[in-house]
Amino acid sequence: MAKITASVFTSHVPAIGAAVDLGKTKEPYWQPVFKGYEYSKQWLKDNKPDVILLVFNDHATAFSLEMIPTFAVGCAAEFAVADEGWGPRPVPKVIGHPELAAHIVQSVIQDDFDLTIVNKMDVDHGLTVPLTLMCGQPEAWPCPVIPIAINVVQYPVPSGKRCLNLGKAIRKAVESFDKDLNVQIWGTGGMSHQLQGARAGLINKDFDGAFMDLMIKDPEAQAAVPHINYVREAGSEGIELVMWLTARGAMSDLNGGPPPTVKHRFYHVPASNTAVGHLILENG
Amino acid sequence: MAKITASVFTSHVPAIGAAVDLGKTKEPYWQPVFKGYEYSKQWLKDNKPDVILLVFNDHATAFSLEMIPTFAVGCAAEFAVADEGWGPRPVPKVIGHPELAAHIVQSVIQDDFDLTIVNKMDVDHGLTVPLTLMCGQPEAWPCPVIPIAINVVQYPVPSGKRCLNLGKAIRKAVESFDKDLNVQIWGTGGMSHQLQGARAGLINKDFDGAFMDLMIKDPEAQAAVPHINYVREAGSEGIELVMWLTARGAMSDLNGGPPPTVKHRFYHVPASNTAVGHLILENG
Amino acid sequence: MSLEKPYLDVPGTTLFDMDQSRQGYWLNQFCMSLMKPENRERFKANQRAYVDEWPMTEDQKQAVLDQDLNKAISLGGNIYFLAKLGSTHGKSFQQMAGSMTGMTEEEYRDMMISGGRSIEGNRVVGESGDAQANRQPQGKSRVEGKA
Amino acid sequence: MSLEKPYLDVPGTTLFDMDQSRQGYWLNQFCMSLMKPENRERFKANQRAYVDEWPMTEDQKQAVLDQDLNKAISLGGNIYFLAKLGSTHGKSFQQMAGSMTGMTEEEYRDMMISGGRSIEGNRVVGESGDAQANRQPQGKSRVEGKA
Ligand SMILES: [Fe+3]
Ligand SMILES: [Fe+3]
Repeated sequence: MAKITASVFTSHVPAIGAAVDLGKTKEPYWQPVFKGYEYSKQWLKDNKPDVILLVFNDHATAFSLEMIPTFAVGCAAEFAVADEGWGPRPVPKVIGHPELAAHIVQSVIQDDFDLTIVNKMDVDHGLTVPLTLMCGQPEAWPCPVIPIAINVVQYPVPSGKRCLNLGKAIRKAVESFDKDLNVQIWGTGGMSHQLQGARAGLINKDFDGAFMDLMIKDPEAQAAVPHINYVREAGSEGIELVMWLTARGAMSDLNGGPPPTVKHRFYHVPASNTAVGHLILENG
Repeated sequence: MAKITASVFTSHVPAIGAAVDLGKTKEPYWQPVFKGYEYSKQWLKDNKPDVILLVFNDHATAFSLEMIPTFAVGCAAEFAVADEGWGPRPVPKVIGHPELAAHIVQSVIQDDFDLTIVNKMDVDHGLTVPLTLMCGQPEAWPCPVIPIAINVVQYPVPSGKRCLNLGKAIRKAVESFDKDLNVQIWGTGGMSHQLQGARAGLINKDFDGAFMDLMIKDPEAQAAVPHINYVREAGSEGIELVMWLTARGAMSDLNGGPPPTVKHRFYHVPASNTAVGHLILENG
Repeated sequence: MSLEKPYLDVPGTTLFDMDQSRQGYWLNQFCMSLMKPENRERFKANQRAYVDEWPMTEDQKQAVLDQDLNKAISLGGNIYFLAKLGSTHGKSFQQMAGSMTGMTEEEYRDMMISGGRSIEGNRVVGESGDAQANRQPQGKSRVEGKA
Repeated sequence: MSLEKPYLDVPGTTLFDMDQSRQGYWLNQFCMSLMKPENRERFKANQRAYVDEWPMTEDQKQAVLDQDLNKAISLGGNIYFLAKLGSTHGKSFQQMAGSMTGMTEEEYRDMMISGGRSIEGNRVVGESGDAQANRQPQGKSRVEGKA
């Protein structure tokens, strides 16, 4: 039986990817960011998963305005690294897990989530930067990855509650898969940031701290927070944080298990326009 | 306030479109089919809607295997008639209703349906054949149409219950739109048919009749029927009938109103490979 | 695989589930390419060369060249995609569906006019209806084959 | 329009809702085209000719040519689409974001290093924070403009 053993949460700022790709990680500006992930890289080596379910959002890369899925699950054998306008990042292509993805899709759609099945999707910084932060610069990513894309760009976006419940449905799906697999689920995006208008550069450390506290102790309470609070308090692009709820919803304690163990917590300002937040939770 | 006043249900067999386009409607094979829609054409003239919400499925036309949305709502200003391999049908292009579509999308996504927003979609026989059956061959379709596409091609497909509940959410959305609009919702596809394998040509009149009875009297009961029953009893392509439930779910009686009035009921075998079924219900 | 498949006991029927779809991905995407008139022309001008542009298996390519829809479906094809192949060859949906039964076009059309294929004996594998494996192919071709 | 918009009172902020998206459809789709290297080259070689290939309004085209992101957003653009325009011109996300405030690149970068823009006074239109309309543009350009 497959099992979700841990969840990882992290910002996916594109400038972090660029800093690694251009060899700037030792610069004073970037050092504190990467120091915050040193523990995490070792942890991932010690807790190597068989598959990662990576919850992220596409940033007008694979999905133009022609078709905007609320929830999309990547079922392909592989996913190319996107050219976001600077040329593709020099990182390995992403290998999928079509069997588990198909199983999740079948289970979760029958559980009343109206997924879009995706077989072709170039993946952008939303997916590759978390892999870089957690794995460094390997020849190949350590395991297959199933991309789970959530729309947080075109309003209306799904509610925090819906994102949390998607996580619960994913957990149920994984646990009914008949092969033994150690599965991690990663939730990415955020923390507070705004990339537009006169309010660009907004950072709200108090909001971010309270969010991380609730993500650990009471994600159901955080899931009840409406969109407008994220926009007002954490910036127009801070809405990405709802994606953390999907990963959190897949943890055992929301399905009758014991509370998770906090293995790591990190927060830093800034990376480019953004506050960087990071958590690792293991199922108890 | 906008209001859903009636629902129309009909098969959307491509050969029916071809019969009209090629001037074969008076042939003995086709006469009985078109006779069944004579009442309907007059009824539509007498009950001209401001907008039609047209529930249909794409038949590997706008959606390849690259991306398969469970529920997609067309929000564009217009939709081109697709070339399905024989060249586009000689029918008017479809004019959308972007304002109402946007409103429906916003309301229904916030009601926990994970729609895909679609701004570019060539529409195939699933959408144009019902318009032809109900309107004949006009220069322009009588009103704007919002295409609502449901995946019934790639399994897993949504359950009948989920399709019915989508209809309920759509009704709620329409009734909260602030302009006075007379809205009809059409559910298309079916009846029993199978287009593949040694069982091609299957027709099950008893199933179709019972289905139409329940569509009138007890759609909640029909919504509880699992997919396998449709496949086994009504043929592999008979699964299209779940789309009737979305239109039916938008009628008043499922939201506390009086039962609908049956204005018309028609059934005929065959059109090409398929049983043709047709209902018109008005809200009481 | 671990998908539940309650539909495997329906005779003469293949559901286009995620496993079929994965197997037939390029076969179906090849069919989609035939929605463009210029591709239909190129395909008809040299079918072998055109199918060789696609990463299909040799079996899938052969099923395309033979217009063997049953074979194509067994290899992951879906009828709505395969319909693009049929229409490129000028076939109607009725001709395509009929071709999968072994019946002649006339036999199949007559069956439909008489009310279609009966559901009796065709619900579950092992019953005695005309869609069961032991009664294929159907129509005259069977009688002649046996004669 | 009848969409509920509880976010209209957030200062200096435009949410990419369905109305914005409809208005900015071709502007954003134009930006998407810049994801292909060959289109970036064509655009840079003759910007006016390239934007004229798209059914944008003249205002939208001018905002593109001026790289005026605030204007582009007011006309339906979204920052993730507009980022393709910025990257075509070699701009980072930080340079793009900063350009919308009136601050110099250095001023904006320094603000971020010092912990970013404060939320205080910037939650609701009419408060007194630095993102409010009456305090634009920000940074030296404002001081100089007033001097
Ligand atoms: Fe992001
Ligand atoms: Fe159909």
